[in-house]
Amino acid sequence: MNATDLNNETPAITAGYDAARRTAWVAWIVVAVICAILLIDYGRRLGAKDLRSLMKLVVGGASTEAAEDPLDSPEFVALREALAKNPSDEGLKRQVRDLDLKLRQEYFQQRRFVRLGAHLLLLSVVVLVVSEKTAAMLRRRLPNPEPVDPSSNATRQAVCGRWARGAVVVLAVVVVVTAEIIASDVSTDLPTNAAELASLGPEPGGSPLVGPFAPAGDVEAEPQTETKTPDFPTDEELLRNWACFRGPHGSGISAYSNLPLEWDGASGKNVLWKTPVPLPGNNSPIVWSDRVFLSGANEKRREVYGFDATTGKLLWTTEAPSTPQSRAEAPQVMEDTGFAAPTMAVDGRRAYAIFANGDVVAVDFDGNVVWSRSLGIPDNAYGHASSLAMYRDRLLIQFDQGADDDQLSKMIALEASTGRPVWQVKRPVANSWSSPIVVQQGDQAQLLTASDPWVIAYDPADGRELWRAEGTTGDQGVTPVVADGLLQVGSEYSEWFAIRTDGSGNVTETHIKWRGEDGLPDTVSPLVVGKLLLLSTSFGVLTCYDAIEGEVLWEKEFDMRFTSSPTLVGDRVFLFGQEGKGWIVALSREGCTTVAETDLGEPCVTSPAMQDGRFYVRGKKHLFCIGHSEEDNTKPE
Amino acid sequence: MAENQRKIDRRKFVGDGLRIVGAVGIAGATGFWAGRRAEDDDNLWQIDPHQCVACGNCATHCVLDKSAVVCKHAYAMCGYCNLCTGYFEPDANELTTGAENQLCPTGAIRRTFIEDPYYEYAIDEPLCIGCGKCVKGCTAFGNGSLYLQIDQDRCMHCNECAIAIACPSEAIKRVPAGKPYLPKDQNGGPA
Amino acid sequence: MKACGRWLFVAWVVAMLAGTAYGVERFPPPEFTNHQLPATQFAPPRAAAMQYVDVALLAGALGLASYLALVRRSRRGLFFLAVASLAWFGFVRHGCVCPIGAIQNVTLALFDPTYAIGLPVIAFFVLPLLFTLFFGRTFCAAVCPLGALQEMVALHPVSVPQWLAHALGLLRYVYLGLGVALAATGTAFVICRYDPLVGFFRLGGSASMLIVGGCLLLFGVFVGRPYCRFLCPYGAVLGWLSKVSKWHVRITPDECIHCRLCEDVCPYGAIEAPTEGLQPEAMPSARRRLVFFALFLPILVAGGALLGRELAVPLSMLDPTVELAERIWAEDHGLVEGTTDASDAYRNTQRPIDELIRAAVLQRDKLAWAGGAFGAWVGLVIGVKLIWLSRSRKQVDYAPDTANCVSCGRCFWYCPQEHIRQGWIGAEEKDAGRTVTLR
Amino acid sequence: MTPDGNANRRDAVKQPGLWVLLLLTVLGVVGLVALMRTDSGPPARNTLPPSFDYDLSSLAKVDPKWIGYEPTAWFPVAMRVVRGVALGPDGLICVAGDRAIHVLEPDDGRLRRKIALDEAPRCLAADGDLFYVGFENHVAVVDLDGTVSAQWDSRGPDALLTSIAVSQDDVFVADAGTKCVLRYDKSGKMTATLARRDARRNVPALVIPSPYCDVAVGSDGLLRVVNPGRHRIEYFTRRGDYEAPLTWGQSGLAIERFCGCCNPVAIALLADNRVVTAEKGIPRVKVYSAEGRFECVVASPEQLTSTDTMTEETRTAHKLLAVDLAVDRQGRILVLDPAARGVRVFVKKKPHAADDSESGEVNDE
Repeated sequence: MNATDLNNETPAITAGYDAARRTAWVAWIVVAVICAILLIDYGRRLGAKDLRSLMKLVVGGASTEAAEDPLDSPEFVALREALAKNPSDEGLKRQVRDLDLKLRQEYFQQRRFVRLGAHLLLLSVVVLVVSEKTAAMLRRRLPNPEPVDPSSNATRQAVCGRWARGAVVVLAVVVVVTAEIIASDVSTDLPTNAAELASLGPEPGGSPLVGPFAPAGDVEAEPQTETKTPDFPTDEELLRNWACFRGPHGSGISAYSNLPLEWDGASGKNVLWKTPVPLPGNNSPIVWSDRVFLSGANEKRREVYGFDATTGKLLWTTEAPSTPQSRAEAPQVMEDTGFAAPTMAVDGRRAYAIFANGDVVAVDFDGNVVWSRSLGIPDNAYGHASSLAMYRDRLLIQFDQGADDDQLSKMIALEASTGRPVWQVKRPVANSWSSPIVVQQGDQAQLLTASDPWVIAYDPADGRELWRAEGTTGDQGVTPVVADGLLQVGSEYSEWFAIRTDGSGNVTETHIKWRGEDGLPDTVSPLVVGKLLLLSTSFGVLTCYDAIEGEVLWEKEFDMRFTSSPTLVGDRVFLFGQEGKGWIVALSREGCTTVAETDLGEPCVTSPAMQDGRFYVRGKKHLFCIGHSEEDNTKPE
Repeated sequence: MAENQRKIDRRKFVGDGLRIVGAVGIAGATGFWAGRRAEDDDNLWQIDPHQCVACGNCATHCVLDKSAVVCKHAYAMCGYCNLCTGYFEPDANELTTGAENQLCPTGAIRRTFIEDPYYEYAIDEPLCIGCGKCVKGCTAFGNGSLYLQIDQDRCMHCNECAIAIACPSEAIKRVPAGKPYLPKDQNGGPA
Repeated sequence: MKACGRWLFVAWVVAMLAGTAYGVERFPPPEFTNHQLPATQFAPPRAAAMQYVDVALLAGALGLASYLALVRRSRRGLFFLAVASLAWFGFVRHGCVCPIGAIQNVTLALFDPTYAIGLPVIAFFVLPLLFTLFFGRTFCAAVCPLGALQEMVALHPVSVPQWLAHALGLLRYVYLGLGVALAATGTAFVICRYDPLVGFFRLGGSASMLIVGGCLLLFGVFVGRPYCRFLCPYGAVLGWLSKVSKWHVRITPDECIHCRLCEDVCPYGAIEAPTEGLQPEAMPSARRRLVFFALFLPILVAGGALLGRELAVPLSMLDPTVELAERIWAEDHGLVEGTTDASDAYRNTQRPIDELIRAAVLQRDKLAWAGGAFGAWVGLVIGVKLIWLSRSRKQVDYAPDTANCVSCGRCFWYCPQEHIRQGWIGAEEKDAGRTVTLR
Repeated sequence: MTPDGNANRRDAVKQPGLWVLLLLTVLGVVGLVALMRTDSGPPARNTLPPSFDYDLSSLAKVDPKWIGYEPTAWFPVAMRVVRGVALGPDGLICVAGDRAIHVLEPDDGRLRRKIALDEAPRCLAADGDLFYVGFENHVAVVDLDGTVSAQWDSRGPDALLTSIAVSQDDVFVADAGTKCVLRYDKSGKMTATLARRDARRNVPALVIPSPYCDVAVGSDGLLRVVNPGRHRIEYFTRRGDYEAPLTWGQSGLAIERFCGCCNPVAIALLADNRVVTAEKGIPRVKVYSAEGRFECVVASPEQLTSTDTMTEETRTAHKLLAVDLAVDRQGRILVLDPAARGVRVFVKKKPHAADDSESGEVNDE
């Protein structure tokens, strides 16, 4: 038997085969031609004039995107320019219109052309495949492979295996080399890892430290080792000093009552010393034993000052170290706020300051920088003004910014000795200028914050939210106080709230004891004197409420603007007007009586810091120490 | 023979085991994915007009020869201006429909007179190539009533949108199939 | 800050664009005397139900392909089914979503809980896996449009040396690892971005894409299914499942007559010849080799992981966030002139730049892990392949290599035993020259 | 097996010939090159040819020779949204926004007092010690202490009050919503509707595509109304007669014209009835003579987006909502910048800096 016979190669089949073969050839040519035309057309769209420039374009890395603005044609641009020079030439206009039409038509024609080309290409490929397959079918010769001995297969396999292993190794080498080339070829300017980023400036502005990708350990509450001796001041120490804005618990109540009730800046009466402060700042002094601390800043410099409490000598001036944020432009602040509005905090070991650009610095009592950190420039309409608070060995920063839905505001707790974040929580609030306070509610310490629109209490140990209440909408500049288990808080555009601090969850409906609408302050913080709540607007109106029941008792107007918050010394309230004039008043349910009028002789927008027998207050230019001088006859026995 | 049989049995057993493991694994993964998936089955690509900066990449980067992105007109936002900054060249010769005055490279905006002094502008979508020139002009000077959207009828729904890769402002997003368009006047700016 | 000055003004222009969009207030349109305010027209999207039609068609096609391959054993049927699949899944549905690309969707869905994945996508990914687990790679045979297109153009196949095929076959695993690593980190869908054939299905695309695809198809005229064999990441997965498939295409259910026709005709080199296995004298060295490679494997994995971590930077350049952060950082540090649309657009969002930088660095951090995993995977694949190549195999008859066989049906179409079985020729004819007419 | 039979037979899968290998190599190389040229990532580098580019920044250039004023001060205002600026008693600068009026010292911009309002104001005018505050659809009269002495009737949901001007006896309120100007007497009684289309009285319609429409009263008692859609300043008597010959303003990109949609957005009058105009789109402030002859530029776009007063963020986020203007007694021009949230103060340059008499010669015709 013969294969030819078997294959039944009749003339018809041969003819069919030849036809299919020829069709296939033609189809190959057609495919090639269409491809060439499309390529040339593509080159033309890229602007290639001839084959050479096309090759240049293809090889030279021209853009792969060929869609072009039809009106970018140089001819058209020239015509347009001519028309611009000669705006009323109707002939030119007609030319522009004609060319424009032509270009637009060409543009769409081009697209249709490519589309048509693609379809034709598809068609010819189909023809090609069909004819090739037909040809193959008609002239299918059965192969006649030699039989192979399985044992030789084994040898073949072994050889193949050797070669294959070699090839795999070669491939592996190629992969490694390629990877190495790519890895060394692509460089980066960015910090290459999170650790390096952290070293650049810890936790840059507004970036969420909390989140799925935060480096572990940086956010989580650090496990407190048992062996670590607590390194923080005792309650008694705190009471003796004035460690933060408005003193112990942020209440504005002095532990001492032996303070002078008369002074005069002009005559120097009872002014023990006054020392100029180099840079401006609207922060209030803080005191720890024989040191008074202040900070000051302008757009460029940020400084912390340490004064000798006895002599008033400026012992040292420390400039806050430069951070990426401080090297950037200064934030936009209101003049009333300034670049150093937040009051510092001190724990007897170090003093801490924060500035309007979010830089935090810790200095020891000799003015050496212990650590510094940048929290990023806050998005704050008037400039950051929230003062620092402390809880044990934690520095607490209310870092509110943006609008309430911006997710930018946060509460940050830093380890006082190192500045490392201990915890941080996001706050659903807008920017605010109120300061956090820490009070004790039973066994639970509470960190209380007021902002727009939430008042939120946290556990200062771990940032856990304890409760929250809604309502303090609008700019929140007032720092709350707590007395008799009631948080007194409010803002100019909302209401006054007395909120019981023993709640949990959202206590808006359940724990607001009373609300008030009169005498709402905008910047001055409240003072609770016994059962009386004293509010003061910046326009000089004092309003007294019953702190427990919320009943308005009386109002009194002073001819002075108030920015400084009132302070209670014994049973006397110290008030400082913006221009330095001061009043010492005694309160009762019926009204208030002025005990003494004083004058610092210098504008004053800050609150005083009280100590044993003397107090410190910052004027526009100077730091004053007021105490009983030799000739003072008001000195208590 | 018996040994061979055992071998075959063992092989069968291992094979079955692997298959069961495979099938269970696939089923488990399917369950996981099905449980994870969002409420909307299907996602489409769409432009958030409030993020769009009308850079022109939509015209050049779509996988389609004529981009699936087209200009839409929020009529309710339009000022019906005589001097439409989306229609006219910045320093138009005169405020007429003459080609020398038009900004659109393909002449895809129709301007019709309504009544003094109002003109209505409409997009001739078959001509629009999504270049966004008019959008840029309208947003910079006018009310921003012209904006770009992906024509869902023409979009290929690629797994990875080529324009999204090229978009400078990350304006191209996956939207649920139930809300294929992000119209400007309905989703628009503050009321 | 010098760089800032330059981008300032450009940024202002971009700001105008995005900014006024929010600045525009809703304002009553003019009160026309007699003109109706038109409504903006939006073309409805193609019905979502079509997706489910596709899933049903996929399942149907898979079933039919398995039936044709395993029961009917019809090469012709498979061929026409492939044509139909190519027409529908390829040219009508433009090849999207395909199971190959779905690898990335499901990977991203595993790692990113916010990523919504549609049921059709899951089905597209899972159905071929299930069918392969039971019936071998019938999906590749006649359902996958990419496979079908390459099947069509495999007109003049030449043989690829086995050793080369072994080595090149590893590329699939590399590609799979890369695709998964980049998808898991949400960086990019590279498998889709570099899909060589999708441009043909859409009858358009970027020039480079079409050139790559054209080269691949021309290549495929001579080398059968180059994408499937050497690049397809899904094929790598299917190959492993196919290895344990319950039923798989067989060359002949009857006795193999060792005519070698099947081996000769398979364009994909997927027929394994009978072999007696290792000769006793070669045993010790083979065993030593095996032990060596087994011990070498952990080193390969570790080395790969180390090397892979270095790829974090180049890989991250595929991520828009990193690219943008890199650009903005360079602008802010005066390393580059001017700005781009993207950097202007970002600056205009008022989001802090540090946030972007941090996001980019964290993304890069993730990519370092992903790159490490990718490197380890490549090392593992190479090591396992070396071990695999060192094992001895004993086989009596010609049989398809279940991992690489795509069930195209050519082998049994040629098999004389099959012809007898089908009754096309008599039993006596096969000895007369083992020649038959193929129908 | 016959030899010719063998000759007819060949392998189905051939060994590759040399030319096939060559072709495959070429294909491989071309394919690889093309693959590498595929866009690998976002084209953030802007390497594309500038197809479809529409360059707006070049339109905003102002020739320095036209600039006749210089910025002297910057008073930031602590508000989230600022809406209007007006000159109060004693030259105080009053800014309305958020839900308050901030009263600033004229010299250093210090906040003297805040007047809290119940709603968000949209425009502001001062008359002696009284403020006329325009809300979305009504006007309230407020004194310096924040006491609301009168609350005028609401103009309904369609209204959108955008500007208030006060003359001896009348208060004119521009309502962009209903596209007219309302005249009130000082007690809050509405006495007339002006500038509404009236063919009989030859009054053209106000064209207000977006919510900007400003009014001002000159010392001649004539009312200036901006017709922003037509880029014109139209003049009316207090009785509502349209003074067509006085009307001026032209559309165009040129410096002496008003460009874009809805410009000018705000006007203010200098002491001699010369007109200060503010534009959005290309933000600029210019001065025209009383007859509408272009005189000089007060603030160029670059100055209005200048760096010295703004933080980086606001600078790039300049939303260009449109500025409001006021002129104080010393002829200083107060420009309210809504993006930077503050008042920019511009004073006339010394004559040697720019020869105003010459630059004033430019006419828009």
